[in-house]
Amino acid sequence: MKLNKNVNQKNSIFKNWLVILVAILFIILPFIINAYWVDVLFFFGVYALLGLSLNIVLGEVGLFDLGHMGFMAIGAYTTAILNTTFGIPIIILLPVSAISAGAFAWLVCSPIIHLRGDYLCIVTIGMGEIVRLTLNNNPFGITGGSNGVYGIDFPSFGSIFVVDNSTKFYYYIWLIVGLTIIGLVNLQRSRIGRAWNCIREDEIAAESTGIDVRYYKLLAFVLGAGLAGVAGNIYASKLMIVSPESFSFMESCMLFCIVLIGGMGSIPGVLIGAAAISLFPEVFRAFAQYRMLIFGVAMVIMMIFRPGGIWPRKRGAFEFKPLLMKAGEENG
Amino acid sequence: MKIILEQLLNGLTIGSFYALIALGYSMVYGVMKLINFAHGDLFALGSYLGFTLLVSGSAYATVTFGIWGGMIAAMLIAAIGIGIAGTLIERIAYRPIYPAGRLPAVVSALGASIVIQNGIMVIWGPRPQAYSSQVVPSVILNIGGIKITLMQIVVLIISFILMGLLFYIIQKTTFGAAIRACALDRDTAALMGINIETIIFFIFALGPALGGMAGVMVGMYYRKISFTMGWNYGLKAFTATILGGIGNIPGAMIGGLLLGILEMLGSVYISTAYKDVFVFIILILVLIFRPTGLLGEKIAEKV
Amino acid sequence: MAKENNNMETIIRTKQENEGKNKINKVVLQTDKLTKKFGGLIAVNNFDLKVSQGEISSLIGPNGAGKTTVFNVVTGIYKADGGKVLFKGEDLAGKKPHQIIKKGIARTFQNIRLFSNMTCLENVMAGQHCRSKEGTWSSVLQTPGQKKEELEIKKNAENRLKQVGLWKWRDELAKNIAYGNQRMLEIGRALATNPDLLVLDEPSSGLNDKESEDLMDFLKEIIKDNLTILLIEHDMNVVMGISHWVTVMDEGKKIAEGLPEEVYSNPQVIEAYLGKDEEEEE
Amino acid sequence: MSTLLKVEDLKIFYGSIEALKGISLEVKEGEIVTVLGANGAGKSTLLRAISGLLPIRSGKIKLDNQELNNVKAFKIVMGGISHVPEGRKVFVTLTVDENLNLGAYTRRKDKKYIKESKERVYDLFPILKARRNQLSGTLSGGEQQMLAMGRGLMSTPRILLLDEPSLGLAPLLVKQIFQIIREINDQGISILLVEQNARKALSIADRGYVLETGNITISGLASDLKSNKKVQEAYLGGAALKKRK
Repeated sequence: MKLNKNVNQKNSIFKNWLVILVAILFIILPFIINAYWVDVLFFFGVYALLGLSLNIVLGEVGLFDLGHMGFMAIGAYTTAILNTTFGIPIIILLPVSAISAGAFAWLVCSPIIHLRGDYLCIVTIGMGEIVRLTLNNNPFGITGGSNGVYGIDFPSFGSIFVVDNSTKFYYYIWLIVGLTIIGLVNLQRSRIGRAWNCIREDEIAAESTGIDVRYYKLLAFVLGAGLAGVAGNIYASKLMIVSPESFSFMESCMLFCIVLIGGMGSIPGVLIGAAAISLFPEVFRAFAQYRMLIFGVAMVIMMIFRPGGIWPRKRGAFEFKPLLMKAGEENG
Repeated sequence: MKIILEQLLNGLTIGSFYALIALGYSMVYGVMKLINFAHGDLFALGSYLGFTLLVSGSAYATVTFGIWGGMIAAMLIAAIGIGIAGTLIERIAYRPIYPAGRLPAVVSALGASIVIQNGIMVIWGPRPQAYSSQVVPSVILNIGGIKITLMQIVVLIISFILMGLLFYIIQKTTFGAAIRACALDRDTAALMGINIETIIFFIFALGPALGGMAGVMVGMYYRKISFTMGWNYGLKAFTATILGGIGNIPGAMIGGLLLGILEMLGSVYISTAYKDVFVFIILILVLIFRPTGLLGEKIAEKV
Repeated sequence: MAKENNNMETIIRTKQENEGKNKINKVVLQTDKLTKKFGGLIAVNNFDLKVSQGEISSLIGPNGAGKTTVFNVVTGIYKADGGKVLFKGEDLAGKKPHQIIKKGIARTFQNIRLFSNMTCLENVMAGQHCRSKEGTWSSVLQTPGQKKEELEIKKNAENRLKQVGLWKWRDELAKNIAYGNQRMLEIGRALATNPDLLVLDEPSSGLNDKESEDLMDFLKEIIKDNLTILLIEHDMNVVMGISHWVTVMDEGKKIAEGLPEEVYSNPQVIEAYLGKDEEEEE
Repeated sequence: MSTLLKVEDLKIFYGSIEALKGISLEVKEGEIVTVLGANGAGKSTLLRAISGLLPIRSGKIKLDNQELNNVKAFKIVMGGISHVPEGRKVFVTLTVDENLNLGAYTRRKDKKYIKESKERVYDLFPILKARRNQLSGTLSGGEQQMLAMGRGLMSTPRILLLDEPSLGLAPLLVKQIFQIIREINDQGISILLVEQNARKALSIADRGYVLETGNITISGLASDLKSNKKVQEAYLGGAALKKRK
């Protein structure tokens, strides 16, 4: 067995450099590439945010959620409807969308949280479908049916700064993604994250070790849904229109794949998975109708050769150093 | 009253499609504990195979065997073709992944589903295809004031024969008992001298074969097929499977038929637009009170 | 057969056991007419058990006697169909496992249940969950209080890991360490919850003789820390070697209890284990 | 008597845990051989390895001098080994009759054989005939044990592997089960019996082995083992008690 603390520490330093490098790359990218690719990278960001949100539920806690797009839809429509009918600024609606999606998750998941594996899976599918179909049917004439809601404002911080072009949106989404990553890494390294992982590993042992399984499962759903709601808000303001077909079951499946292709519970993994899902069709655009075929084949081959994902989460000494802790504090 | 009966018949027809597809999900799940997400697309592939035999490609089957004979021939060929496709998918996409656990298999299954769906699109084109009324006779019968199409009767008869046959094989023969034994406890089944690989081959051939036949019938019944139909039907059939209790053969049949009827009643008494919402709400309510479906076994984990 | 129904006897017995210590032990865990049914089968039938403070009590009996079921009811995994479980005088009815552990009963499992894809240290840190309180937001924002608590958790967990002798495996995934170490890790995780009563389900099963000996020494050592142990064990060497009190169960009922020596020579126990002698019977 | 089943220096691992540490034993034609040992000693592992459910790390298992290593489980059944697993493992949602049919799965096409075979089983266990259309999950523990044994006999094995047939049964039933084991043996079927109930097992066995944490520590004629103080110690922990004193 390899057990060398130095290796881990080296790894940690290497990782920090990598993080900084990637961050710099993301900052300068819009100056190098054209507007089309900036847009592509914006949607990569949206997928990354959604992937991170599903990763809480699926990756950290191991709950099969195949209706995650439903939560995003709640967030997107909250933003769209409140903005277009009452003129509430998008930026205020950002937390509102998160709260409404989270509250929705809490309401619908409470009675079903005890279901196991595949039964939970079909219920989440059903939930996602119920949301999509209901939006499609224009209840009380507020969702605009299959046309959706259009005319959504850009996010603006007062009148000083308005996010109104591709580059600004690019920075906006990746800023949110960046903040989310910091928050989630902190969570991973806390008793909350540990409790989630324990439930994923063995529910009965977790309960018998003193973890309130029901509470932490619900917490994961609510947080995941809240983040998806945030993604919905940004998505709505970028496209200026939301319509039900953006939130299909197929999209939920793609999110599921983002988490598994990257590696369950691994934050870099989610980013890679999101990149694979959002960039792949663009890169293979030349193959036109064959690209999805290739995509499907790639998914199968991926799972045969790397069933644990591209960048599975590694666990070791460096994990426990809180992100912003001074070096001297460790080992006390 | 007549409307209710007609709707019940419609619901039963759709329900028997769901049931036939659901059987495939349930059989595979029962033995492998794997949700075969590609199953719905295999059903769609069956539909397109039938379309080629009956309509395009100079309607070979219809020309050779006449309308009814052609239909039977198309269903048999679809059954064999999709059965082979099913076992191929097991070999290529699932078998190498079994040791890695269940979740990677979900991704692989989704991948296989995308491959089939887009394969259909590449071969037959992205636009929906239509059956002409020459291929499928559109006769409406009036029995005691209740309108019923000839096709509906045909679908109901064939579906019930198929379901009856499967029920007989699974519930009444020793081979069927072997399949159920494998689903309960693979190790002990092996101690009986059952070759597990034969069983796996069988379920991955038979389930999709039934789905393929359902595909041909759906094509003829609705006269319109599209390459995305696998997802819609697959989702409904999977819902039916869970409703009945996944892994349970009679459960899948009852779940399918019930789902079809609920859907129709929902569209009559609630609204057509909300019928699917109604169906999913019923499903969720059932699962809240019976966490393993209507006929599902209670799972008690040994501690 | 020593049938014990009142506290007097408990006091006398523990006095004998703790010669010279001049301490009177009280009953910490007690089940009163405990009954648990599965379908038609009565797994535990009017079962009375008493566990005295600071002792190692063993629950033994042939396979299928209902021992693990008793454990599962005591730790809240199953609900009792009848009777009571009293811990430090408090009725545990309706409490969930995570609430019971907070009251001070920690357990291990017959077939080791670790968090296999987490490191050994994380496994033990998980045990501290019920003794810490920082919430979601303070964790996301990493407040000073949260950092302090997290370091506290880590330090305690490290000490526990050293205590069970697994310090050098701290960063290894639980599934990768040897079987004997996994047993100890599970005990370490249970100890990390700072329990008053440690409930061990066949801790020596799968261990070799040396490991069993070490385990016995370890258990004798930790009860000095004002800890009480309740043990299910098949390995009679362990039971006879360290128990202060032995309760024998068969077919859901108590068939005997007493000091290890008494149980060892009790004909009913011998029969439950070795079966009736043909000659004697006929 | 010729050797029917032979195990040579068998080692079995679960992951990195060594469950059997190189054990050897044999069963001669017509014998009842018992393997005794406490929980976790490796008794069930031994039987599971013989019937092909576990991969063999090293050593050999032979039936009539034919090697069984890496032979698939269903072929081993055809070779004449039938294994009645621990905890009965009847197929609970199948009827008694279906369970018995599965016992003769390898010869399922031969209706006449199955009928005769079933009659033989009914002779041994008349209760099964009365219960034949009942779901086996609704049977009592003792009846399930009889069903499991009857199912094992349906293939007319040459050797029957019995894993803890007395487990969780009331004393009277245990007595009955052991009588039936004797009857089965009288029909010429060799038996390898794994038991915790040492006295009972030794009372019907010809020879016995004691298995302790993966090693065979004592072996010999059943009559010798019966009076062997060491066997009692191995079971009730006498040694540790002595040491403590």
